[in-house]
Amino acid sequence: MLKIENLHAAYGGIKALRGVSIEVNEGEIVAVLGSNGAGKSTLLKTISGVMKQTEGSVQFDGEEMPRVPYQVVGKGIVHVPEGRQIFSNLTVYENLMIGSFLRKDKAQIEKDLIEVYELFPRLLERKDQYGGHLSGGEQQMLAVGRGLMANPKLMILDEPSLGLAPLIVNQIFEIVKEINKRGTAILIVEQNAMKALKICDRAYLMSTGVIEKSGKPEDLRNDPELMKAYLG
Amino acid sequence: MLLQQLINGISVGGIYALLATGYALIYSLLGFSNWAHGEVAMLGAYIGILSVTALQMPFIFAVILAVVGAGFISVFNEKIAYKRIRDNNSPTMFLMIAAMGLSTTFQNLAIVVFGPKFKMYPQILPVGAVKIGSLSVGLLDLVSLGIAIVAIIGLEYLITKTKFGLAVKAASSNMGTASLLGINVDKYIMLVFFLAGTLAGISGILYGMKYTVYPQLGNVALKAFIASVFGGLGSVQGAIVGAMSIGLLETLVSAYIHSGLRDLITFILLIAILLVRPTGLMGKDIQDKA
Amino acid sequence: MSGYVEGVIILVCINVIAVLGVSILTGFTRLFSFGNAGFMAIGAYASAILTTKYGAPFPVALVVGPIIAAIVALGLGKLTLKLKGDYFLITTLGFGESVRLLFLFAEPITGGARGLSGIPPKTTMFIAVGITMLAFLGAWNFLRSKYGRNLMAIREQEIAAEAVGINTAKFKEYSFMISAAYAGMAGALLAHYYMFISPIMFNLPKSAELTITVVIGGLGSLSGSVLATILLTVLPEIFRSAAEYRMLLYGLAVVIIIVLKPSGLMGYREFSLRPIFTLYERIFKKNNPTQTKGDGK
Amino acid sequence: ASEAPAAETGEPAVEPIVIGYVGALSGETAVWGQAGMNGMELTAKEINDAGGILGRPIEVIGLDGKGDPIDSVNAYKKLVSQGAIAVVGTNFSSCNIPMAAVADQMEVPAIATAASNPLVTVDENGNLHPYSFRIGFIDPFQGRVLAAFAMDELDAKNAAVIMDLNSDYSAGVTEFFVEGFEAKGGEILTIVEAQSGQNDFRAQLSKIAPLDPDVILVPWIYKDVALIANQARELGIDAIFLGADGWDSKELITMAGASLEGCYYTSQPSFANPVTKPFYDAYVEMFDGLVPETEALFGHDGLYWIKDAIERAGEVDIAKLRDELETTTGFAGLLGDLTVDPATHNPDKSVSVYQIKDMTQTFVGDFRP
Amino acid sequence: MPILTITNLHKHFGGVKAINDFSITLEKGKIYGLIGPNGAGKTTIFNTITGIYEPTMGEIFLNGKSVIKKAPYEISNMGIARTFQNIRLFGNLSVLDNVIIACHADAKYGIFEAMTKFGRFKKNEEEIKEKCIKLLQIVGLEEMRDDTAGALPYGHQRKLEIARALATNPSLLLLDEPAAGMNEKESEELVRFIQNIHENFDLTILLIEHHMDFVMSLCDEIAVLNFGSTIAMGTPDEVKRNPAVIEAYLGGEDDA
Ligand SMILES: Nc1ncnc2c1ncn2[C@@H]1O[C@H](COP(=O)(O)OP(=O)(O)OP(=O)(O)O)[C@@H](O)[C@H]1O
Ligand SMILES: Nc1ncnc2c1ncn2[C@@H]1O[C@H](COP(=O)(O)OP(=O)(O)OP(=O)(O)O)[C@@H](O)[C@H]1O
Ligand SMILES: [Mg+2]
Ligand SMILES: [Mg+2]
Repeated sequence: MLKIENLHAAYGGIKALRGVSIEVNEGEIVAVLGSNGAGKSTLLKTISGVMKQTEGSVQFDGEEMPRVPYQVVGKGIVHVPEGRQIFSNLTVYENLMIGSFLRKDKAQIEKDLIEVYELFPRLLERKDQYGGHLSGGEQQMLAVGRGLMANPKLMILDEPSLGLAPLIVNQIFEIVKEINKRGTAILIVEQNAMKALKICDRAYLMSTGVIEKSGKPEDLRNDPELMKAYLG
Repeated sequence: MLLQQLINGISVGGIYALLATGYALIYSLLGFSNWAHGEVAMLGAYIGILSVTALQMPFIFAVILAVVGAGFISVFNEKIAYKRIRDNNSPTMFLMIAAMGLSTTFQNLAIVVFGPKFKMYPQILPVGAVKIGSLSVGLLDLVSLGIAIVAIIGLEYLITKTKFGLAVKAASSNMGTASLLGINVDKYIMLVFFLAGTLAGISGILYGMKYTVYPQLGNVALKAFIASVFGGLGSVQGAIVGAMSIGLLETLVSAYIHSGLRDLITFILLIAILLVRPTGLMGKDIQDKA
Repeated sequence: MSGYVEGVIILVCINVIAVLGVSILTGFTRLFSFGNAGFMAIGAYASAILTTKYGAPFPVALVVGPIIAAIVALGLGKLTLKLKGDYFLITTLGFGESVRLLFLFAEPITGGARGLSGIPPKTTMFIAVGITMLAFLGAWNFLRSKYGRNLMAIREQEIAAEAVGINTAKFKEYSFMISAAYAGMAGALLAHYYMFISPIMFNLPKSAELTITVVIGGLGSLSGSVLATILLTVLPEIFRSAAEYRMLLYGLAVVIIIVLKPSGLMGYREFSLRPIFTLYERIFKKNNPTQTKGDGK
Repeated sequence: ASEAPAAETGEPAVEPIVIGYVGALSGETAVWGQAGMNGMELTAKEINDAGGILGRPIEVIGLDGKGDPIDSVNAYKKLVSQGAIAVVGTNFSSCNIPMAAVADQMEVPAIATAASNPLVTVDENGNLHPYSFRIGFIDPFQGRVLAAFAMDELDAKNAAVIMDLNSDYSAGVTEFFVEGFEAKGGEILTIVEAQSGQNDFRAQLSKIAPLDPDVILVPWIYKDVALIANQARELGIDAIFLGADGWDSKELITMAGASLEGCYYTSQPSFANPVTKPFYDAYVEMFDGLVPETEALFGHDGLYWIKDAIERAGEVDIAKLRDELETTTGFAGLLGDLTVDPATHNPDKSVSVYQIKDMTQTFVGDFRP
Repeated sequence: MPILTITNLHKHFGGVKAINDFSITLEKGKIYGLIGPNGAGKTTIFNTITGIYEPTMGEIFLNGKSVIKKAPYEISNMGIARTFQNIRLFGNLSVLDNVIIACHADAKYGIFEAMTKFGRFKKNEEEIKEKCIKLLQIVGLEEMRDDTAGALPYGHQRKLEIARALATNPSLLLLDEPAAGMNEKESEELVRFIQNIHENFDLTILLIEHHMDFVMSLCDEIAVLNFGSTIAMGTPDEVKRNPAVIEAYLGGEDDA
């Protein structure tokens, strides 16, 4: 459903993407792995229109994607960004409601809200607290929960496990699998490579702006040289 | 006489309030003081007066034209200056400086185009006064107070109860992320500027009818700015409370202490209040934790 | 040189001194003030009263004026520097206007609205230029010392600045006091150049003009501030015959610069002659590129 | 700018005499500055059409002083650098007081128009500013005339004053009004202060209302006068208002409507005087229907006064021009006959009193204090 | 003598009891870990130690001196340095300047000397610069000393924050999630780096981290926090096997 070809993007003079091509098919979980500064976040930002590519195309369901973030959301893609990006002067509840901003189905929104609270009981406890006052991990939960509220066709997650306790990290991956089962395709960037490889259908390895390697997780895991180079 | 002075104070505060809410609206969204807001009111007042006198329009059309016109001027400011500055990722302060530049530009444009003279609105609405015993209440004051109350209640509803309000609040917190979640931030910003502009337009016309229309009319917005700080920047209710307090304070100081000390006492009180409540009477300061 | 041109140069110098103060405060500490005209007024009135009423020598007045301004800034700063953003701004605005109103009100001492005239003409071009150069050098060195660095740390990240042990309250006070002293110096020179001062010369638009100049020069560039002051003092003089279009052009210029030059004329950079040399070398020593590289270091 | 191009016929070029004008061409008080400038231009054309001064044409350069002291001084200096032999303007004492000191240094006459503070021509220690002159009368004149007029002609027993704290002019008129009124046995009930720009004067007026004075002195500029009058009537105050030359604008009546009916003010001889009719018509014609303010007459008189002085000197020489200005007697301008007191450079003139009657300015008579 | 003693610390935000009766004693020279579920109150403990928050109740002593009611800068001058969970560098300034700023206490000259460059100014400044360049060499950022701090890659920013903290000559260093956002290889490098500075600078370190490998291989002792109070304390091995910790924090299967 998502097809990216020969994508280039730059911050001023720094070329962060240099000809990246990837694909996400209906119902898949796809992981993008790579070391610090490889350009993973830049790739995701370019997909969601936060950044504009200098070259290359981003297609969704066979159509060229608009380059304006809010229109991208309209197409059914939601991006849970790096660094949480919580609305700090909105309450937890309001943050979640913004997640469902473009949706009209009131009843279903209510249901989804209850579900998010079930996934992250902490958020229910803190529902009237300002987002800016949450702990780091709580903010991360809120960011993921907010993304879920959009009920997207494709969900893009940038390091969703960052700053979470081990127990919750495991939960997050469970949740990702769960929403995938319900029909949402997932594109995930993770530092926690082992866990990501466990749940994904396919993975890409990225370094300094280019895709180095792609394939099934088993294959990648069995390639010792790659594992060493990128994952330590 | 005290009662009469209170009435005077409220009527002065009413006009400040209408202007101050527009201020507060833009501040709450973009976090900057729009110093060109007063000039939008001034231009609105001119559109109104010219429509009535030069174009011989019926009064009600003139009012609509002025209010909508002011809304568009406000949006125009956003489009030509503020939006670009935001897109440049310049510090917020730049918005305020640009607003000051626009304010100077419009004020002097008005002098060039309309001339430096003072203009009176023809007496269409009742300018007389209701007499209750020795008290006198200006009819126009009653009308403007009514309009102010309606506008302000509507605004409060819009901000706290609607999706529009939620979107604006989100955008004000983090534009990038708001857009990432499907909010067309530029559209909402434009709407807010339009709304603030119409409020300015209304206050411009009321001010013009009550006093006079002239290129420096926008300078009263300074009072509105102070009022909105008094009440807490970005808080619409605060702006109203602040505006009323300043209206009353000015009147009472002039009446019972000394005119020359009017602004001095206002400022001293303002500083005193900020020392006790650093974000004004009703302002909130939600800082990200360390 | 005609008296007029000399006058414009002196006016530029006076404005440069006041703007340098605001530049330290706003460009390097990120504290916005709309009250520095008030400090100018304090410096102007204090020095003028000293020379006219007490017959004090000019150098004494020139020292005392800024000192009084700095002391007032210290008092005000103790109260208000805790406030953030526009809240601080409004207190400085209130302060500036209060000072003006106070001078208006204190007629027996200040002459009220009629102003204070008969001030001896002591500010010569030599003095103005000399003091401006000293003021610039002082500010330049100050900013390149721990003081300036601490201010910039506050500008960038106040919490982190505290966490590395910087007493942010104290350094903000320094910044505020220095900016007030510079304003006071400008005021004292102004009074002894025009031989006359009145409260209206130190009104809100004057304060705003100082801040606008700093922003246009680039927040965080001292040389940018100087450049912008020259521009914004000389332009209105050039436009003087444009009569009613004059302030219109000024307003437009401000908007255009700020929209088109997002970080002001200089941004965070300082003006240096190096680019000119490089350009010169590029043009005239084209056939000898290695040498250019060597010099660039 | 001072070099005229040689005529094509090859005749030697006649260098024009440069005369400057400083006024608020921009800003809040531009009504007067622009009118003064227009008056100068119109008059210059008239003089040039009639052969100029001593055979040389005059060139008027107008510069903006914004009504601001520093700007006005700079404008004066620039005019001097452009070769002006005399500078007319401004109408604000606050601008002319600093200009006077500068004029002493640069030695080019500065001729104030309506600036009425005594300090414009004589400094605080009583020393004359040799290069400063003025066309209008000084504040004490109007205050005293108003006091006498109120007592003698209007039979007022008591009075209230509403005064502009920001304006030295307002304070001056008030001071001499109060002095004169009390000297004649009248009672000043109250002096309330307000500030120009506040627009709402009901707090102050509410204090006056219960005192029910016979007359109320309002020495303000016309915009505030209109607002004060309207708001006073709204509060039920029915006293007669008195004012000074700040009232002198066509706009006043338009803005105040009936509120000022029957009220009086003092001013220069103005357009109400029939001798000004030709000038008025010429002005309206030259500036496309624009109605002149009195300041235009100052421009007119200033220019003719300079012409008169130069012609008396017999040559274009700044020092001589100054001497001749100082010894002027009986120069007949549109604003009345002008005789300069060499000790103070103040003109000896009469003050005209006007009444607003049937929504027009009506000339009542000339008075001397 | 312990370097830091916290007794019965409480911090409430309205109804939220972020720290609820927390006590700990840190011995000089050791590396301590502070772990616990999200929202357990770890960062809040750092914020109270460094004076950003005033505790609701309780005592904190550094080398026997109370730090309560002291301003953050005073606490820093007493010898506590920290990094932030959300990086807080002086973004527009150069890498070198970020570190030099933290050395301000080493500069003994006054305003007048600064403005005129007289007196101690030159010598002081040279010494400071030398010290900072050395620091940058140690953290491996020497080459980037003129780069703008805000444009550095994430991992480098974390190191710069540590270098900046070290420049204040601390005796106690608090690190809030130093390995967040790093992969395994990078966090292994960070372990070595912290061991290195620990030895070179004679430091006591208290760090918060969710990477268990990182914590376990680095810390001498670990405190586990839940709902604002300690649920376990001990060596890495003890903590790892503690059922309460597994239940509240680590979870059952841990394959990382
Ligand atoms: N705002 C920016 N300005 C300049 N350069 C940037 C900016 N953001 C990222 N870069 C640079 O672009 C490159 C790719 O960055 P990106 O954030 O995409 O990496 P990443 O793979 O997501 O790394 P990480 O694992 O640290 O999140 C890096 O070299 C980085 O320094
Ligand atoms: N300023 C505040 N106002 C209200 N609640 C706060 C504030 N600061 C922290 N809290 C609450 O206190 C609790 C502890 O927060 P803290 O940041 O200390 O957690 P943490 O242990 O560091 O978590 P994490 O591992 O997720 O960073 C959280 O539940 C948080 O919501
Ligand atoms: Mg990333
Ligand atoms: Mg934390």
